[in-house]
Amino acid sequence: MRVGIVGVGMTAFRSSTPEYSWKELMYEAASRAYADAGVDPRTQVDSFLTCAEDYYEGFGIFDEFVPDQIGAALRPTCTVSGDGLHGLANAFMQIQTGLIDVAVVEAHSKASDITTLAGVVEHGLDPIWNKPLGGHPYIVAGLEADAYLRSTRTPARSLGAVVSKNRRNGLRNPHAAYGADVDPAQPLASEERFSPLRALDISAPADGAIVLVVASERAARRLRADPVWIRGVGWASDSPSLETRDRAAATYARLAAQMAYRLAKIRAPAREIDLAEVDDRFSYKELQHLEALGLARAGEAGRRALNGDFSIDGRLPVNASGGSLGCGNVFEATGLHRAAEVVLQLRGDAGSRQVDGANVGLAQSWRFVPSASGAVAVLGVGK
Amino acid sequence: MTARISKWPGKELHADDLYQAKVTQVRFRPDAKYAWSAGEAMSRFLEELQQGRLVARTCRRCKRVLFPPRMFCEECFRPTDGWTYIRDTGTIETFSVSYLDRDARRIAQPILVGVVSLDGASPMMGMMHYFAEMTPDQIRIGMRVKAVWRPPAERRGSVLDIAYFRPLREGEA
Amino acid sequence: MIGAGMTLFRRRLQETGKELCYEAARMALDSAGLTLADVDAVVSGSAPDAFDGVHMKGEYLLDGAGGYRKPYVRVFTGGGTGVFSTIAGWWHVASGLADVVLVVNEEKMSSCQPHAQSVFAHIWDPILDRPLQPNLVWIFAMEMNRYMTVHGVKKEDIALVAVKNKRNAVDHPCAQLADPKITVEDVLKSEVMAWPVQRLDISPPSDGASAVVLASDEVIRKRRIKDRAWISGVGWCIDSTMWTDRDLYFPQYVARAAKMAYKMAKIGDPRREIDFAEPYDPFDYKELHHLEGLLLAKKGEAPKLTREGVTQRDGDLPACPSGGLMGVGNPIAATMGQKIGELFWQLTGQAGKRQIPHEVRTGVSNGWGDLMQYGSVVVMRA
Amino acid sequence: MTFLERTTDIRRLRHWEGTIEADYIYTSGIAGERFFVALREEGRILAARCSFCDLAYLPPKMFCERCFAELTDFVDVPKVGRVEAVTLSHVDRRGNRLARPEPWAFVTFKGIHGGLLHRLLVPPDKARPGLRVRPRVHPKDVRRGTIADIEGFEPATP
Repeated sequence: MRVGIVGVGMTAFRSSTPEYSWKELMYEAASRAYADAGVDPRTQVDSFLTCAEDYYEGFGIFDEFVPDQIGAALRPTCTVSGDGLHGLANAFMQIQTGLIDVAVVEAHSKASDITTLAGVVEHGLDPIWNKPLGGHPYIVAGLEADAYLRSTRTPARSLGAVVSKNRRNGLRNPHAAYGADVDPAQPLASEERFSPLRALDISAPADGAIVLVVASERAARRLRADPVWIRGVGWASDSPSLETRDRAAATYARLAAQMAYRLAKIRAPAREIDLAEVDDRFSYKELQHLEALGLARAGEAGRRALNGDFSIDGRLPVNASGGSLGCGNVFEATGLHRAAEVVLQLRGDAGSRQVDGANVGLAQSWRFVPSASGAVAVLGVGK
Repeated sequence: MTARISKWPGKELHADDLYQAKVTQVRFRPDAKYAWSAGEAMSRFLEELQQGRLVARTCRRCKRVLFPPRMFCEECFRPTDGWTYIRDTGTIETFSVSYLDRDARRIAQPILVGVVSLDGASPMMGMMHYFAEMTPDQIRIGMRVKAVWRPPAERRGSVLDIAYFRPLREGEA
Repeated sequence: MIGAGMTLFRRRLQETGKELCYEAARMALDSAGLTLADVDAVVSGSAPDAFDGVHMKGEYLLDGAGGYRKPYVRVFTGGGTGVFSTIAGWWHVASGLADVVLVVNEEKMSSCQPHAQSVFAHIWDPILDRPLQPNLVWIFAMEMNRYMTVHGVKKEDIALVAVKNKRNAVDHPCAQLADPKITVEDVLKSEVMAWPVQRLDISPPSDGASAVVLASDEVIRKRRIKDRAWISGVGWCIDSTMWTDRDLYFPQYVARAAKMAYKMAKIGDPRREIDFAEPYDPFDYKELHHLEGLLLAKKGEAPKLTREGVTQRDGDLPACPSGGLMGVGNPIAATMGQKIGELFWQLTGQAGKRQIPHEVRTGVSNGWGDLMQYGSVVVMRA
Repeated sequence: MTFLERTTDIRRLRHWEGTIEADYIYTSGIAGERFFVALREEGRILAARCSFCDLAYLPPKMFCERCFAELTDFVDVPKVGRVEAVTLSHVDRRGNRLARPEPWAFVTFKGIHGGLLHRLLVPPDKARPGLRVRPRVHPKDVRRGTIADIEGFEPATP
């Protein structure tokens, strides 16, 4: 049975949103998604899923604070402690069982509510082996970036190209919090942080909420003329220990993609996929992920980035939305945002960042530092 | 299971093992601080508390007066319609007499705490708060109560701007 | 369901959370006769990160739960997780995406100082509730009081549940709180925590893990697995966040979840068609509350069933034959061991000394959590 | 958006502060206990060996994450390791700018699966992958049985 995405709702991403509570932010995204899908959440939705982590929210049990603002009070609802794409994958499975016809997936970030973000991320480190060392948690990304660049002989200039492309793409996205006219040399001259990563290599936090309405093939066709089909989903994790996982390659993304491609019957991803939205919360991650996804050969993503292959009018548009570097780091909402972007692209609703003639798009996310987990969704239109 | 398994995993520790560090361990306190945006509904709610008033939102479709106030109705899933003041009197719907503080430490003077539904809001709608000017023997479900506000100068825009709820006196509306 | 395992439940265990997961998961796989290589996907269930004291706890537990290089996801519905993770495991298999799924639940509450209850201070609304410095027990006290007052239930009747479950737990090898000699008197004389809740009305925090293995009928057929029970109904439901706007005397959300599960299991008359139950019992009155929410007793009638012995292990509707949370312990999500594991063990005749003396073919369990708000229900058949 | 009215006077928007903090005591666990007692008492660094997968895990695990065998066989990690990756952190744990960047390294050991993430005890301009390093362990009397008993990794003089 096919599963389609029939509604998309997003708030704008902003570096802070003092005029919204987290509930009100979610309500806005939900209202937009239900208007887009033409569904009444109180009578036409069978299941709701939220993707959230307690410490990103500031609650002992965030699940409590979910239902009212997405129309889920007294309805089947759950929290997936994962990225939005993990939520989408679980909605996909719920529908495949036949028990659920229409499901709603929500993810959001109210990062501006957190006043000690580094402290929260640090709290995810292994309590025995890593926490007592007392370093900033992004050291993990610095070490991994070093391992990746070295093992693939990717020039540091490539990172500048990624940052420049995504910040500039962000200028074309009215939702983006960090669109800016950044030239490729600027990132390389920005303040050093976790070498080889500099200030502009690291996406800045943003607030925002995303809601997708997902439906069985029958319901999807009833609800709208142009559903975007979920052709495949995949999710996977490498070792949770920083020490025993792959550092140079994003193995979790490779495994997640294998699963998604298998379901989507995609054999040659580089040829069959028209555009990709991949996790770029640190600049090197975009390159590392493209290689893991089979969208660039190992060691070639950096050079292709320098050639402009991944620009909106390039051979494989990557992060036309602006990605996390351009839109902001929305934590667990990252993957759902990317899936929403792919939906807009495939529907031809992406405004001035529209990629021409795209029929198959890929969204990919990673669960940020210190995880080695991620998910992939392959979306398509037409038959 | 019982039939097949003879040994059940798990290595029990005594309090001393942990607190006297007889087993190796790491001690840690996370840095997890927040400043939640109160947003539209709660900003107004707190502002009104500071003025000594309780404010609710109305939903025209389900005809409810929603307290605590919210900008959307969770039943109808639509924006709520307007602000309305409700009264600071109400009814105890449930309560507890607590001998525990928030860290589960015992306290000598029990806390009277419970849910009070407020007059003017829809039935059963109210808030959690303390009760006082009554003994643990006197408090009961169904008791009519009234808010005791802190003096205006001491109010900060918090539920604690109400010190507690006390029994409604005879003749009080 | 083809395998189950659990660790001892204790106030403090030395294992890290990962290690607890491993012990339970390994035991479940062993009992199913499978290895980690047979597992297609892993579901983790764990309650607040703030108990173990690790942000993104699911990621941390991953290797112990068997998630290395596999599709792995954690679900979290507060105290409802103990039953809910099995529902998530079910949809992994029922969707056709996985043939064998390992579900691993864990809680290590002893990490949290000075007391696990410190964490519960953070589960409340920051603006409406937290300024009042609430204690978790207040939730139960307020709900219990409302339930008692609406139905005129006596504390003596509620204490009977504590006595039954702590005695049932004597036969459970993992139990933390078994007591063969406990009486109603003891419960009523135990110190008052937050009236009407007394010390022996509560299941205290513990450390532990539990795991189950789910497989498609094709795998079960091909491998000729004999010890299996079938998940025939699942349901879940969350009520509004605004708990001070709800009447706490009846768990509407549990009833909704139960109806969803019964509909799927084609159960029209639960009281007649269900042979035994594992209602969620972190406090003694919750068993009564949940028997009513599960539609196994009319509103206000569960105390009567208890008084008449109907819910004893040899009664007509045994409730918490495992010993429940009251007797075995309450490492929140890991109580899957009593709630789901027990259904499996009873339905496959492996419950040993706890085996219900008459034949049982259909069992139901529920999880409950969040702010008196979450219901998760699983119906299983032999 | 989406509401019938909105506050436009920014002074009327409030926020509410709080934490979800508590104190934690994490036990090192079954494998960790073995490792940290050996480190504290003897200054040794141990890995846990899976004979099925022929891997020696550092940090040691109680179980093999690949095959789920229980690991009870501990082996000594070679005295000298190699820096596999390096980063210079220009900020402290909380993000405050440091006067002088701190080198951090991921150190691997021959025949060992995994390694250790730790401080690299060299001047920032000398921090580079490929360095041969060894752990600098605190004196016994101050060792408490945590990973911080190792001060960091310093160049191994041949």
